[in-house]
Amino acid sequence: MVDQLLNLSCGLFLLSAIGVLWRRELSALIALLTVQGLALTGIAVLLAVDHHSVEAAVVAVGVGLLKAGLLPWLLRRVLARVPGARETAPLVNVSASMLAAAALVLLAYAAARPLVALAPSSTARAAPVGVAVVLLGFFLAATRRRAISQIIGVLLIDNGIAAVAFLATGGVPLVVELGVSADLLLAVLVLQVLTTRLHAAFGDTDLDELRELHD
Amino acid sequence: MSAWVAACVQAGLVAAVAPLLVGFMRAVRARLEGRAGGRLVQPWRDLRKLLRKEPITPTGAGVVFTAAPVVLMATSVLVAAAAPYLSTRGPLSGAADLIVVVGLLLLGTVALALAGLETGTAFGGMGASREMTIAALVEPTLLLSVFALSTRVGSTDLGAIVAAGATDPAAVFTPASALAAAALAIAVLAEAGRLPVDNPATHLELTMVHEAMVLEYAGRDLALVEWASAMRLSIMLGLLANLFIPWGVAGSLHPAALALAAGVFVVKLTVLAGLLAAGEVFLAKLRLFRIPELLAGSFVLGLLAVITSAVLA
Amino acid sequence: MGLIDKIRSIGRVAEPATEAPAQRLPAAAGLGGSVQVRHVDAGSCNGCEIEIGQAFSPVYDAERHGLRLVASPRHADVLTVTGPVTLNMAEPLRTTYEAMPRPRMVAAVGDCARDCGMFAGGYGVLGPVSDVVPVDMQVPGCPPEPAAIVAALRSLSGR
Amino acid sequence: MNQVATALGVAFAVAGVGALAGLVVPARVRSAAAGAATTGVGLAGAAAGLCAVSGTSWQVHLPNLLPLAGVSLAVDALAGWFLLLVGGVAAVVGVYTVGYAGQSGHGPASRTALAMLPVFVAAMLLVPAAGSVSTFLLAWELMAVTSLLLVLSEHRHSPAVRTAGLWYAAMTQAGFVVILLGQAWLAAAAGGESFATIRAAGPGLSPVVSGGVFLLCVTGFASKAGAVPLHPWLPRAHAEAPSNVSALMSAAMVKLGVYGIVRVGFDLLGGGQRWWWLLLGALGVVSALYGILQAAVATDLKRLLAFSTSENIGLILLGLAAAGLWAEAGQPAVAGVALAAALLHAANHAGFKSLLFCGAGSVLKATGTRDLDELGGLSRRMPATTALVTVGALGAAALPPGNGFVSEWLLLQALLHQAPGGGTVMIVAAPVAVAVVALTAGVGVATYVKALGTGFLARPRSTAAGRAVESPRSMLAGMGLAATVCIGLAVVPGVAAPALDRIATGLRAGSAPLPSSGVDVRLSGVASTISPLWIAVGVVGLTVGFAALARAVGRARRRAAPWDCGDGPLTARMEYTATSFAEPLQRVFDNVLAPEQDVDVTHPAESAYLVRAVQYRRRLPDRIEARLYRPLIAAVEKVGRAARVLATGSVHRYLAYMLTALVAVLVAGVIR
Repeated sequence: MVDQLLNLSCGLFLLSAIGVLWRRELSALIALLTVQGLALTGIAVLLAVDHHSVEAAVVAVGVGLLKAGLLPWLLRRVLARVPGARETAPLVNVSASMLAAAALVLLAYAAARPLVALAPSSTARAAPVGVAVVLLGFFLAATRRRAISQIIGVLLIDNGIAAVAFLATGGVPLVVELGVSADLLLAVLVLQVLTTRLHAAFGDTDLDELRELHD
Repeated sequence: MSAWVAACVQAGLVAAVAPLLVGFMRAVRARLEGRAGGRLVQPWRDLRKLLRKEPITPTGAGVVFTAAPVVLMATSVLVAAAAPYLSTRGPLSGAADLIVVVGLLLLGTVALALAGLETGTAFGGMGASREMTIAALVEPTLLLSVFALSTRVGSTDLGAIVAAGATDPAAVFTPASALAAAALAIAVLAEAGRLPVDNPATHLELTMVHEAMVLEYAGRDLALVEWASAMRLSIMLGLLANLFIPWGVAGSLHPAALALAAGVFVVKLTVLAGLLAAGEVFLAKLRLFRIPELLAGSFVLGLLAVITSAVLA
Repeated sequence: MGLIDKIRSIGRVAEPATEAPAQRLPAAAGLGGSVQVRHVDAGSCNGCEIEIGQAFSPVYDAERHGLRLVASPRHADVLTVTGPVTLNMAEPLRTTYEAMPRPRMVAAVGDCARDCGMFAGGYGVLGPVSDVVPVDMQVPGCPPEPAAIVAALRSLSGR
Repeated sequence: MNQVATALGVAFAVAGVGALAGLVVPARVRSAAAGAATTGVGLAGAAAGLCAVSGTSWQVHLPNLLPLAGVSLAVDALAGWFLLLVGGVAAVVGVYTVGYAGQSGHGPASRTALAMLPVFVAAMLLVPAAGSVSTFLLAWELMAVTSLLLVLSEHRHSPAVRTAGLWYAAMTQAGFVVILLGQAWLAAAAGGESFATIRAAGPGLSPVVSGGVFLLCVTGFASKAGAVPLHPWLPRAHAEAPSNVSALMSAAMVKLGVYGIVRVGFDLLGGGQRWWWLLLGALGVVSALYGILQAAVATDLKRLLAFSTSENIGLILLGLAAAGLWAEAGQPAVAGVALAAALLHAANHAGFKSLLFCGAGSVLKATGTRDLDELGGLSRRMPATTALVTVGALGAAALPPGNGFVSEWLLLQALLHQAPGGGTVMIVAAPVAVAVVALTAGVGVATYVKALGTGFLARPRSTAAGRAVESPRSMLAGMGLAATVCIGLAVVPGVAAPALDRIATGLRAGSAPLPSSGVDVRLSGVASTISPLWIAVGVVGLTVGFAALARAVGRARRRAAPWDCGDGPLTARMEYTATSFAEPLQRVFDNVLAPEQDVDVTHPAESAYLVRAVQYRRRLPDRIEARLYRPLIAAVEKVGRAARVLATGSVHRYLAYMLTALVAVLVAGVIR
């Protein structure tokens, strides 16, 4: 039963990452990010139940609050301040990036097989999902122009790392997770300020225009 | 022998239910739009009237134009008879193969596209071109979800897949089949020409895909085309239902079991159709050149389904 | 989720249907309660078009009476024609009528379609619809009310 | 005397007689004589193949027929399959040629062209019958030269033919050299040049040697088979050659490249390592996708068919690759299915592609154009041709109940089957391959809808198309023969099962793939069945039934002008053309095809808001050729120009070169 639920939440986790690449509306992206946060929370909770560990449960709750609550809320505020940015401006067209996503996921599964073989448990078998999400996050950050897309990409990467940590080792120490999350929060806040300043300066949040600051 | 009877019954059932299903979807849409809407049997009334009216062949069009509706109908009926809707033990085990079903449905599409070109009108050609483009792009998704489903069973035989699912529920609620279901659902939307890929209710020729090919058909021909299209929708929704909710399908050919299965099948269809109709209210038609994005997404879902089924299996 | 709230708050806007017409037009006996409508504007001022549009709007909801607008005369049973037939629209009107499969009917909607109304004798006007194609039924009014149009079409579908 | 021997003997004898007849008889009856001879050769070869696939093998060594190695022939089931294939195609084309070449006495009816035809067929029969490296290479070269002569047979009509001939000559000779190197290396390593010795020594060779040999041979054979990126000769030669020759080349000769790969890869080297087959699979994937995409946007009918040949070759190679991988993974049953799929698809492709190229020839003869944008309306003018081409197109589109469908179904079964032992590679490779096959099938359907719908249906788009007349009876007869074969293969492919079982078991590549396949096709490794006969019966029966029913009840049909929105009659210029039909696909695959298109809008003098004329131009260059071959050719030319310095034209200089060369050789000999 737990295994089934775990598989389903892993599927949801990966799907939301794919969806982030698929959709164009930034609001939809943020919604998907929330879903992913929930899926991650689900994974954490299930593992905590599996291991009967209180600490893991605490981590899970913290993760849930941060990923499904605070960060999306912050992103919504960023979006609200930048009226112009409704859609992502992909550098690679969406169909192509879907195919790239397919390739990346294949790569992730192929690469993570030794990891799976290492600890052939149902949780470890889902670990490739985390790797795939990390790759997708990098891809998103690399091929989308709006600053918010970059933020979302970074958040995907973090989610992926967290998922790998949970699934492969069955939970990370509370301190580590909290530290990482704190850094992320900081990063988001910085980027939020940056975006608003950018908008004030250029009236656009297209990061390519930062190059103008060089010369 | 009884297997053949069952197949005929099944084909008859699908043929009878399909127009009602269309009527039901129109009713749901009407309610959500604040209208009263027509009766359930209205599509049947339309068909009856169209069958009475005279068919018209445009000058210069030949046998292809008159043959296309019949071919479309024939393929639909064949699939409706072969696929495991009521019982997993059909007579045409060699035709109940998932790949064959896909091919037969595609054959119907091709017949209609050729007819659209045969009329020599600009709209006919436009519809044919768009329909074939979409059909070509849907194919990979379809076969990848077939792949994901067949690895579970080691066969592409629909009956075997459904039977396996019905006997082992745990094998159905896997991420693999969830992904395959999502991919297949999008493919079904595209194949059946529903929103957001095609708008079956449009009156503006330039936005048409399927409708543009049948603009020239009248009377009996049109009746066959519309009936077959309705059947295709039911066929695909039925496949979706039985592949991913495989319960209530009779394992034997006992009349009572078949009757029960028929009831369950109709209920499944109604639920899916209602969901589809309600969902369409919230959707707008995609631009033609945004459709590849949608299909690329469904393709990735299918691929993920295969991978997960291979890795988690 | 704004749309769902709107749907819930607005609810049903269609007005309650009046009872079905007593007798059906004999010519429409073969239709058996299903009437597909194709519209041609033969030179109208578009007042009648607006009213016809209203007739198929959620408020009057002609669809519940088995009426539907279709995209091609090949699919149609009834041709609704509005306006006095102008010289330029006479031929298209004739072609459209020819393109319809039998049995086919023509409804002249509005006073102009019946007797050119205020445009009678205009230099671009050829004449009323009945001069060009055989008219089976007429809907008076300038413009006729949606209810009148629906009622007239219902006398074809019989529901 | 063995039947195979008799049949082959007859074939070669008839070929000689036919060549002679083609040279001597007057032009009136020349095409009839040569056509009859070709058919005779074809039938004899097919008979030999039939005996061979049904179990009678044959080998002989004739040491003093040729100096040095002599000639040795060996015919087993595999060779028989390809003999049957080549013979069948030749029989069809022979009948077709009688009417196609006509009595004009030039072009395809010229003395050389008609004399070469039976010789070409004989050479193609000799290739699979060869039993030793030297004989094989001899036959291969004979085939190349004769086909080149045939390609050039219309060189007086257009310069395009000459460029095509140049490309073909260059690439086929390069391919021959590569094969020569590969097989010479193989023979040297195996310590004997007869296939029997090599077969014995093959599996024991060091991986370096066998890998190198495989690479060389696959390169050469794939270029002959027209696999992307070794294909540029193919669309040119197939399009510019006379259509009966195109049919022979595309349906039969190209398959001998496949034969070579099977013979060397599976038989002589006895399987191999995984990377061979992954490489072959990659080749197949690229060919299938690129070929079908180019075909989908092509407006020249014969160019379309040529690129679709590349696509089908790609599918066949994919099947072979799957067979190799499964055999290497220790799954003989599935490997057998994959091999059967590849071989069956080769046969199916031979059937429908010969039919389609003959059909294109009839169209070309009747209208004088191959441009789909100029055609249309032929279904009224040439009903029989249209019907026959439809049969071929159904097979080529791989739709049920066409004959292409069964083999693609087999291929998919072999790929869909996730057997243990595949490992990560198969887990990743199989879905990709399935997706590629699916996309290829989908685009292929669109392609043939375009070819049929814009080429044969609707209204004629040019006066030439409007004046077309039905082709003579002999051409229809030839195409009818091909159509019959196609239908047979489509409805009862089970008849080929014993032969395929025998080949698979003989090759040690896989166990019998299709045991007890009669009407149904049953697979040994995979739990799937298909009954093409019942599908065909169902489709046709229901269609006829519904048509009769619809005719019986209801009103009489009326003819009316097509609905023109009430605005004047529709002209042919308003129809969708092949270009416009393919436009959405071209846009979707813009990044792959990289079309060059420009739109000029000319305005009248008075206002820039009005438009006088809009001109739209689109070119679809073969991207691989432009990016890969053009630079190569440029480099070669540069070298050539540099070498011209040595050749001043003075005889003394040349004699001096010879002397120095001679001295150098002698000195080298002295030093050693």
